[in-house]
Amino acid sequence: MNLKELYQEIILDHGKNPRNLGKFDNYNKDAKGHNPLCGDDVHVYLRLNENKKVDDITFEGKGCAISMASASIMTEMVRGKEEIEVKEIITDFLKMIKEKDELNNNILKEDEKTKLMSLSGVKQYPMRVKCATLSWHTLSSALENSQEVVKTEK
Amino acid sequence: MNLKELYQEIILDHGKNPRNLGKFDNYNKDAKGHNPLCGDDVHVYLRLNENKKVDDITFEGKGCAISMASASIMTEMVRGKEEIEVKEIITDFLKMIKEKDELNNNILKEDEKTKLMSLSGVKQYPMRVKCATLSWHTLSSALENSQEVVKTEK
Amino acid sequence: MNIENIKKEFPIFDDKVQNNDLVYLDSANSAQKPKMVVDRIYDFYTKEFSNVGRSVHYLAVAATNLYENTRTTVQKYINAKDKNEIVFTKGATEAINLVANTYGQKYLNEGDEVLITELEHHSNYVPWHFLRKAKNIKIKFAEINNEGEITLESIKEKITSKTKIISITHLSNVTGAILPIKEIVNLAHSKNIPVLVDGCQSAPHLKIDMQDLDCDFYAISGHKMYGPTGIGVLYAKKKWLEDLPPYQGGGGMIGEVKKEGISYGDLPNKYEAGTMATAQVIAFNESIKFIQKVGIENIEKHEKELMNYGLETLRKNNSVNIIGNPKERGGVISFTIEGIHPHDIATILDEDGVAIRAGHHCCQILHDKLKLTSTARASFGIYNTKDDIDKLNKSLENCKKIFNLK
Amino acid sequence: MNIENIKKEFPIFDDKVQNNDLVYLDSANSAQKPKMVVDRIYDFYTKEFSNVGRSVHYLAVAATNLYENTRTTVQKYINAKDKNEIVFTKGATEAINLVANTYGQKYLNEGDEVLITELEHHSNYVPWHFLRKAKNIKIKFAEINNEGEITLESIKEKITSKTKIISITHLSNVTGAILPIKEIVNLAHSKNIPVLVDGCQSAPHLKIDMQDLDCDFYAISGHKMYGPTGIGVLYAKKKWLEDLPPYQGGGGMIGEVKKEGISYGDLPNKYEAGTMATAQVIAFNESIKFIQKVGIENIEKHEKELMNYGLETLRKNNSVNIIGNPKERGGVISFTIEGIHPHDIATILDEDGVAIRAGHHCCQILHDKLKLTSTARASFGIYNTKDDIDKLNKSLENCKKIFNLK
Ligand SMILES: Cc1ncc(COP(=O)(O)O)c(C=O)c1O
Ligand SMILES: Cc1ncc(COP(=O)(O)O)c(C=O)c1O
Repeated sequence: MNLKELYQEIILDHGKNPRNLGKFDNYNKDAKGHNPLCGDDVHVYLRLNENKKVDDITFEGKGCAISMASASIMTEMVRGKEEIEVKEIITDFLKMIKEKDELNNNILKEDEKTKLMSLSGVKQYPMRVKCATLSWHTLSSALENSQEVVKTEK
Repeated sequence: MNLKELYQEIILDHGKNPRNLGKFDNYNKDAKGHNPLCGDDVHVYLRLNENKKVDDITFEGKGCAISMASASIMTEMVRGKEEIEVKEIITDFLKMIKEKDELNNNILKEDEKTKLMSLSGVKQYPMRVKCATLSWHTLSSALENSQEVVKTEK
Repeated sequence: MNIENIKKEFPIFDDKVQNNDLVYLDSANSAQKPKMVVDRIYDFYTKEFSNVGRSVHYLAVAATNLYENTRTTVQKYINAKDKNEIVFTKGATEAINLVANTYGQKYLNEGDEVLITELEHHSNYVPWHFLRKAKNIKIKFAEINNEGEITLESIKEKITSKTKIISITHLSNVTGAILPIKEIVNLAHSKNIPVLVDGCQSAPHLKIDMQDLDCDFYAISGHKMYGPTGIGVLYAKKKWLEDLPPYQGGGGMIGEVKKEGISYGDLPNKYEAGTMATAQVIAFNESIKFIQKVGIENIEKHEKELMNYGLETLRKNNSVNIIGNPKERGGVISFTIEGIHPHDIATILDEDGVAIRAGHHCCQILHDKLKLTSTARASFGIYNTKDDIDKLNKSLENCKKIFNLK
Repeated sequence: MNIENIKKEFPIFDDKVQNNDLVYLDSANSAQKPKMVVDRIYDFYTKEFSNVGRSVHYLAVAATNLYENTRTTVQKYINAKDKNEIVFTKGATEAINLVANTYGQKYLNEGDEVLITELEHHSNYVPWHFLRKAKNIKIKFAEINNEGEITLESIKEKITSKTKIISITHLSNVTGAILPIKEIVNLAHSKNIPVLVDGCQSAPHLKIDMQDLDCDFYAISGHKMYGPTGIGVLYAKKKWLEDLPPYQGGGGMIGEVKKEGISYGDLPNKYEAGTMATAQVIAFNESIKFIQKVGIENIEKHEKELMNYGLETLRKNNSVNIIGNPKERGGVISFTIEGIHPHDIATILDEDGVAIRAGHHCCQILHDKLKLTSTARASFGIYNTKDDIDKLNKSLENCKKIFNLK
């Protein structure tokens, strides 16, 4: 998929109309992320219930279509999953974005994987990889209860 | 004159057997010079009499053949000259070393000029120019009664 | 002046980049290199290489002469009084760090103020921030007006009896505003305040004259002047270079070295510690010769035309919001498009071979002031043509289409 | 290994220098460049040039990848744990200044001691001297023995409870002595003292392994490793890079920038302020590849042979007095001839095309100790042959003839 197709499809949809945007009341985990390159910010809120399942997840933030879309798709993917599954999805997503084109993951359904894989096109644009991964790193940090602001890695 | 000829002739003579080496008692002007590049030192002593004539001049120092020869020849050239003449000789010498091959000067005799011009060969070796000029700058500073150690200019 | 011929001197434009002709509109970031500069590097390394200043053999002497030759070329080009007022650094950032560090060490004390502007590049803010932390000084920001300019007035307002140095850009890398340096220097000197000018964006595009500007320090970046990376220039008035302590310590900058103490070398060696960027300095001579060959007046004129055409073109494109409207302006146009993030613009333009920059351009203070996190920026060099601007505009239309804007 | 073939990769030897074949024995000063390094610079500037890290367009992304690629190559080559432990500087001198400045700021206080050796290059003394002046610390010198070596003992003797850092050369650029770094680091760490190693002379000639040496900091100079000028490497353990303050401030090294304060970027960006020496870093990758192609073990072996042949040859020449006689020795031979000043030697040798260096080699402390103002030095690189040494010796005979020595 070339980048224009990427923009035209899922990213534009989610980028312009992000799902799960905002903050909800009874979250019990959250973390902030910042991309110094483009100044984008993201704040992820979630609620893990007693069974370590993600009851709800939302995000606040502003940024480019790629980062908005990535955050938006992320919230869709992990809602309802168990913490351990979420961590696996994060790992697999980051691996896909940085190393391979394929998403190897047994938790997500085929159509979910397809949706996520639409983001793999940014691999050609290492500068933009940070945009795609910021919210995921931030989610990871929220699960760790980290107080530090996540900065996208080099 | 190529450099080997230069070395073989006057420089070797003066370099190995410098004239006017040492310090004399009743000097009334002196200055020190230092070449940071090669660590060479020179100390020039002279006596200006009431008529502003150089009664006597000697130097102490250690250094390469070029710097020793240059100091040695210098003392020969300026002994007995008036201060104003010495300054002119210094200027003309420096001009010769840095800019031209000719020594334009009305004070020195032809054979003296020839001797001095033997040093002009170092112009091809800008690093060595400092060796040839150190004692002359130091003499100049002695005449100015400067307390500062002369360092060879860049 | 025939731009097509000048452009031919830049080999980068010979080949396609990703199947497109390269439309390079990122010269404020770094300029492309003419062949004569690259050839000089090649020849130096393959035929003449030696370290400078330390050995007495033929190659070393030749290299030293070439190296010093660039110093003289720079001196004449910027009309400095003395060649020893030219110090080579690795870049403009280092040049500013050098001044902040050495001037700060000697002259700044708790409560003193450094005056910069809201337009400054991080490279002309962070070095002063270090002093703020180390010495508890204050940093004051002269404020931009609605056009994105810094006026003499805005500087005057912020000067107090505590102001110990003014450090300002000559030409903003975001709004393109050209500051009234001469007037600011005049005012500052009347109050005995020295002035450092960040000349990164001006030196490649405007005629600059140290004796006319009369500033105390001027920082230049070689890679923005069609020169190699890894080379910059600090111009400083001799009295400062004599007065201030050295910056880095090492080989070449010393006088005498003893176990108990060290004396420093003469100017400019005192500020050139260690093996310098010999090849880069030597090739930088060609960059200036290139500029001189084209003529800085011609460069100014050409880039002004381009900028005016660019402003005109983009203003017609009513989605485009141009940042700043300074009366005196260099060839930099920053802009936003409502509804498309600048990074998305840059990525999509890139697919058409149009290289621009998106981000805060190392000017977060300015972006905060403008309530933006980032902008897109097109900037011009001598090789750009009106055609490049048409292609930029066409590609922006493309962006809008993708994002369903009309 | 065929040296003649390797030598052919260095274009400098293709042409005569002043009608002589070049006998280049000044590699400890700066090494000549193989074609693949020079070509890489050429290609980068003519086909791929862009600034790194700041723009999102194709050329910028490609340049950034190439730049980071060198970091990985260096990391692997010196066996560092993490690629972010590799910081690019303009040279080894800057690398040492960086550590002295930042470590000094944070950890050195009045009365503290920095331990260096009598073998140190000015670049590993002057930066500490700055701290002596600014903070009133003490600098101690571990003393050489009669062979011109620094032993573990001589270090141990000078360590006190006030010793806060040890900063030592790996390989002396005058006596050629190789220091027992691993043992020194071991000893130092047992007393909680970090160790900086000046690797300028070792990195081009010996296998170096950060995890084996376990030192805290290691400084490398690119131009001595067959690389471009204007590029160096600071290796530092991650914990230090995280712990110490930044060195220079500017674009690229920041996190968030506000009027009130600034946060710094992640490693290694925190230490890479301003536009870096992009082309030089990218070409430096080829230098390491070149060394890897030849094989550092082969380089070591070849240079050892040369050095032994050189020592043997010069020892037979009974006017020549060789400085130092270390058991572990790199390819550096410094010497004097009674009755001929080293500068005269170098000048006369140069007429025969033999390039050596004369002077104090930026080691005045050592020369003071040896009661010399200067020495002549021949130093070897991969391209040197026994023939070069024969030519050196022949030219020395010539010198003696001119000076009427027998
Ligand atoms: C032992 C040693 N240390 C430090 C340096 C300084 O390295 P550079 O001049 O490349 O910064 C050198 C070379 O000049 C050296 O030989
Ligand atoms: C206005 C301005 N100042 C300073 C700098 C820093 O220059 P360099 O990165 O070449 O050190 C730049 C460019 O990045 C600039 O545009």
